[in-house]
Amino acid sequence: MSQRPDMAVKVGGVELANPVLAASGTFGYGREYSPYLEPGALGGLVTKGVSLRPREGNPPPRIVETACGMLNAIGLANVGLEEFLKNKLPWLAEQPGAVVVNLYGESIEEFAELAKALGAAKGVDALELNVSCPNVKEGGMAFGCHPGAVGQVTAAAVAEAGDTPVWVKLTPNVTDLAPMAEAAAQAGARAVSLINTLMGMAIDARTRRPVLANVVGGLSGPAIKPVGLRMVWQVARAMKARHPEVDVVGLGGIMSGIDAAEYLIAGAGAVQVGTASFTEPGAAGRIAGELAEFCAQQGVARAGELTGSLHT
Amino acid sequence: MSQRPDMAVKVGGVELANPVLAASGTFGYGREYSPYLEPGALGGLVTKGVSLRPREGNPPPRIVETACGMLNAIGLANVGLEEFLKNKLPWLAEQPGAVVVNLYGESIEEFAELAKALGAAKGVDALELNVSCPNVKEGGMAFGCHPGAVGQVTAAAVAEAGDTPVWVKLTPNVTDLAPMAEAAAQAGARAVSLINTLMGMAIDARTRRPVLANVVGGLSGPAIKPVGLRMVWQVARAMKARHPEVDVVGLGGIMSGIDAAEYLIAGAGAVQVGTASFTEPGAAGRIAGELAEFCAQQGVARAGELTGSLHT
Amino acid sequence: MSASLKAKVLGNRPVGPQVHLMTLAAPAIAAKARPGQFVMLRVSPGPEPLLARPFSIHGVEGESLLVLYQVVGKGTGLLKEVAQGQELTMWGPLGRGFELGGDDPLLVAGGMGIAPLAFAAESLEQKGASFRAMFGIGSREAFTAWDAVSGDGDCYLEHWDWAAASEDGSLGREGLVTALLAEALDRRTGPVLACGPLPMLKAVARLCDEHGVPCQVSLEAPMACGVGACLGCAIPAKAGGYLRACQEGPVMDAALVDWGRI
Amino acid sequence: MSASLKAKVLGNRPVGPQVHLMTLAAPAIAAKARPGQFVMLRVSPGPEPLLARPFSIHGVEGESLLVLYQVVGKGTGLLKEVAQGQELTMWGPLGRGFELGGDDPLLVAGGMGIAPLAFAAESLEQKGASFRAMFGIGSREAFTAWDAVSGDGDCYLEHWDWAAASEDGSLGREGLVTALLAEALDRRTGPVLACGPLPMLKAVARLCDEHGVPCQVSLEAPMACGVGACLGCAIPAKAGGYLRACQEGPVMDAALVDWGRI
Ligand SMILES: Cc1cc2nc3c(=O)[nH]c(=O)nc-3n(C[C@H](O)[C@H](O)[C@H](O)COP(=O)(O)OP(=O)(O)OC[C@H]3O[C@@H](n4cnc5c(N)ncnc54)[C@H](O)[C@@H]3O)c2cc1C
Ligand SMILES: Cc1cc2nc3c(=O)[nH]c(=O)nc-3n(C[C@H](O)[C@H](O)[C@H](O)COP(=O)(O)OP(=O)(O)OC[C@H]3O[C@@H](n4cnc5c(N)ncnc54)[C@H](O)[C@@H]3O)c2cc1C
Ligand SMILES: Cc1cc2nc3c(=O)[nH]c(=O)nc-3n(C[C@H](O)[C@H](O)[C@H](O)COP(=O)(O)O)c2cc1C
Ligand SMILES: Cc1cc2nc3c(=O)[nH]c(=O)nc-3n(C[C@H](O)[C@H](O)[C@H](O)COP(=O)(O)O)c2cc1C
Ligand code: FES
Ligand code: FES
Repeated sequence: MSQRPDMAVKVGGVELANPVLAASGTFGYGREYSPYLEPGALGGLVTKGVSLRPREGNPPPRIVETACGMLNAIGLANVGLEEFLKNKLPWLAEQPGAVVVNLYGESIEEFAELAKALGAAKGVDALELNVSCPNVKEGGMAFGCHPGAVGQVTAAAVAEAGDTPVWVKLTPNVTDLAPMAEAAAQAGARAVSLINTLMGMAIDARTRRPVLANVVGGLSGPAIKPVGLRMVWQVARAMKARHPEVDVVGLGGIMSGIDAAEYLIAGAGAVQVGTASFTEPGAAGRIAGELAEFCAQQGVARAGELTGSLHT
Repeated sequence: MSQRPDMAVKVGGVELANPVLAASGTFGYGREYSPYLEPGALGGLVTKGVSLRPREGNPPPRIVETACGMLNAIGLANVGLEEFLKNKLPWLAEQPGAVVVNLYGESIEEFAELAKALGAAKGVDALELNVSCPNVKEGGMAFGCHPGAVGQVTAAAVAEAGDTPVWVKLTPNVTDLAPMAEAAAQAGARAVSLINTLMGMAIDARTRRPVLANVVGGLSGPAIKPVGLRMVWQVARAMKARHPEVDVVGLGGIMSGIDAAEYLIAGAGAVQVGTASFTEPGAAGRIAGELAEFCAQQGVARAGELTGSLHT
Repeated sequence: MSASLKAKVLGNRPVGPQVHLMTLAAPAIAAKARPGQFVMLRVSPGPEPLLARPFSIHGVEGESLLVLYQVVGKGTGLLKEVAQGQELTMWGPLGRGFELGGDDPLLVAGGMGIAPLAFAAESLEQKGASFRAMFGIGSREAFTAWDAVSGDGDCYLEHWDWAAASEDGSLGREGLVTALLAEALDRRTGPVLACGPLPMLKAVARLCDEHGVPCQVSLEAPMACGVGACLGCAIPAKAGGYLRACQEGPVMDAALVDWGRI
Repeated sequence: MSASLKAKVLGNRPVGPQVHLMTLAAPAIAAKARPGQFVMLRVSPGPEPLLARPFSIHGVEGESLLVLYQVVGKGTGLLKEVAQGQELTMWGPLGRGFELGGDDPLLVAGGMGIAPLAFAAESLEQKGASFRAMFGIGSREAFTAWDAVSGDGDCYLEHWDWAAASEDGSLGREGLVTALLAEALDRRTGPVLACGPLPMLKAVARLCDEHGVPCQVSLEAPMACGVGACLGCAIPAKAGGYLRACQEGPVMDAALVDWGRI
């Protein structure tokens, strides 16, 4: 067999021991999954989205299973900035692996305030701006669907985040992602993460009611992998041409090391594992291992070689 | 048990014996499936998209399976208008069930020319304009992603189609479907059909090549049902408010009578069954039967009662 | 500490027309399991159905775990087809179990609510603690594996020394278990531990509240992760906001729950 | 006329480490099946995997159909686990089979290409037609169900009276079946009927072309519908454009195929 591949990558301004992160909203604040993963198994994790004030989230039901996928309408429930800094971050900061804090504001000012507080906090390796959450009417959708808004939010966060790199998480519910990525890049984002969930809906035919209290929710899981791969490929090509300094972080339906490799080949510098963790709490660690095995089998010396290596 | 429900509906200007049609591109020109369905089992069918001249389509591979779905990049291969009128339509015209001809032009003029010829042809009950095919670069995508283009194409077809009702098939690969539906409605469409396929991609990690020769393809099947339901619900609400005379024809991942009922409840007047026919050639007929059974069990006297009956 | 493992199915047999008993080899989980806790169990190795299903721990036998389940849909429909020797992904034990410390507790089970409460009763017995227990079911037949035995069948619950109520009178008193509970409460009792369908739990919580008796209920909610991360399993809290069924529950003090919003 | 039905699995046994033989009850299909035709078979009742898999008809025994398949991926991996008595959705017979009318045809099978050609040979035998047949495999072991027998195992193909070539020399001549074919062509032969991996078919088509011998090949392509509707199974045509493997094929005149674009 070939030598152990070098899995370390540098993506979006962050050194990662391997290209596999856990995705926002599917891994809590990390500690929930600590019984199930070896320390250091992951390149890092992205926290549940943090907002300025605590949020209760939507009434239940909040989740429903669909064909090879699930819908969620959590409503961005989270403990809020203060509690996060006090009780969640300290534990995270002590763990191996990068800590990327996903954050969410209802206005540009809120994004800026969050970026300032979190950028200054010890143990935060990068910020990921959620401009794409489809569940909350007053902001998410609007920001992520207009290049102008993406640019403004990004610029405001970058200005306040100090040295902490800013990533922007894009929504797939748009006609063309490239202008959003371009706006983020121009405003100083170090990486764009995609995709967030596709907006969907489930109906109970017998009661003639929506299954989710919120009516619509975000579709995730293996069902959406083809859409995620296509968007990563398109955005990565655009970034390579115009902003080679901006990385793409790919996600959507990754269930195996081969899935992760596909995203890297499509152009991602790193990947995130979301819904897979619900099918097996150690999934993200297993996937990181499978990716290393894939590299070894294929004679890939450095994981980074895979990035953007698609022959078309 | 309750009485046999009345399954007949009038949708988009067409009387249908029941609300279940076979979807374009998945049912050929009808005859391919005649060994597998009872005559009259379906409300009707939508033909493979017809263009002015015959089209060879894309090089293979053209299809690939994905989680609970498939990608296709057929490239709108079809026999062309002349051959369709001469050798496909006559057989179709003799069958029970409505004949909706899906058509596709590379310019507004081509759409108009096709609408004129097909609108005048005996046995054509409605036209369905494919402004949404994601596979062909020179037209499809562009039309369906801009309300102005949707309006122009629709107006041109309506002007030439005579009394034959015009339906417009919308692409889901847009930020907001409502303006597209609005444009079609204002231009005289009698129905909007949604959704067409989501643009996606599959990669072979070992060869580092796209699986489809066309690189990207359209995602269909149960994986996309949540997206289709959400869009039908959104568009149906918009149409009800502003154009109650325009019907919605719902499709995307329908595999069972319950799935069909969900689309009706979300606001569709009729549904189309696509990929399901690949899992069982008699699927569309089975689904029509299951829908009738569902109505009977639920005490629904007329299938039309289901349309838009979602309680939110 | 919870564990995730591939558990070998040691047995999977009907104990009623729609109720099955599965035995799984899961030493790391069995060693930690406490009554009222649950496991997440995937019914298929592939992506469909995608999510694991939550099941109460019905009992522990050495290194194996018992799951008593009712076939209600796609997942449980597949589960009952699982053959001995197959391996299923499972993680646990999860959540907050019953507090068994109270004086002379009263266990109240409705239908499949028997699953966790049987485990609770066994624990109390092992501790030598005094307690009372009652269950209610629709009909005796629900727990009678007619096809697995000859003759008129054994009821899975019959040899238990629990007060019983059944809606059709085929087992114990005719009527609902809440009628038995109301009588017990009138005579005074220890804390109530309840699991069963939501309407029953609502009634139990109200009765206990009226009698000033502490009450723990085991609640259900759709779950994705089971470990407190996804926030999918929200239960409306009396104090406002939500509690996670998988973390602050599934067993909760009935007084913490906003029964009006549930 | 083709039929769609739920076919009961009557048998499903290994005839080699990765090769299995399935027998399915399918009277309506068996009655019409001709050599070279295929069926579409769904390996699961649920939506995953979604598409049916195409398999050549390996033979007909009364009202049942034989399918000889190799485990190569997800679908065939599930297929080999299917238990006797289960029902699978299947439709067929589909496509254009071999034209068996030629004088003294020569059957050339490579690997799993044996599946349709065995059926063709049987038909020719039944008709009392003279023909010759040859097959090539990697190694004898591929068709030896080591686990199903004791001792050194029986080769599924050994009792057939066909000329054989194997890459490791474990059965018949050492080498490729195309070497056998080349010799036969040098000595003159009837039309060639071939099925096997693409590189083999290319070589066969070229050899036949060089010798001016008519050649029918059975080709594979990813398929969704199997009935000519989806246009997924495109085979590049010499005349330009594409042929549908499921309709104009799977058996095609080798001269119609654009081997350069395939
Ligand atoms: C903590 C807890 C313990 C449980 N213990 C038991 C037990 O011991 N025995 C038993 O028979 N059942 C138990 N249940 C209920 C059991 O989880 C459901 O019956 C089962 O998930 C239904 O799955 P299905 O695929 O057959 O049904 P489907 O309706 O097809 O399931 C579809 C989806 O809905 C979810 N779902 C459906 N019903 C429920 C429900 N009642 N609660 C939570 N999620 C649901 C499933 O997880 C799945 O994601 C418990 C539930 C919880 C939350
Ligand atoms: C007309 C025809 C007859 C065939 N007859 C036989 C036979 O008798 N015995 C046998 O072992 N195999 C036969 N095959 C090949 C067989 O269909 C594939 O091996 C099988 O579909 C692989 O499925 P999988 O899920 O195990 O593999 P996967 O690679 O997981 O399949 C994924 C997808 O690719 C498609 N696919 C993969 N390989 C092929 C292939 N070679 N040809 C067509 N589609 C493919 C599958 O249909 C599926 O949609 C035939 C193929 C065709 C077209
Ligand atoms: C329950 C749940 C909660 C989520 N919460 C967030 C969130 O707070 N912020 C965010 O940016 N994305 C959130 N997401 C989206 C995921 O991070 C991810 O983008 C998406 O699920 C697609 O990846 P997957 O298919 O691997 O799950 C959430 C997803 C799920 C399923
Ligand atoms: C192989 C294939 C070919 C298709 N060709 C067409 C087409 O020619 N015109 C069109 O409007 N839609 C076409 N479609 C889209 C379907 O009509 C339908 O909108 C889509 O597949 C979603 O429905 P489903 O999930 O039920 O398949 C095609 C779909 C498939 C799978
Ligand atoms: S099930 Fe995920 S938080 Fe409770
Ligand atoms: S498989 Fe559909 S046309 Fe051949």
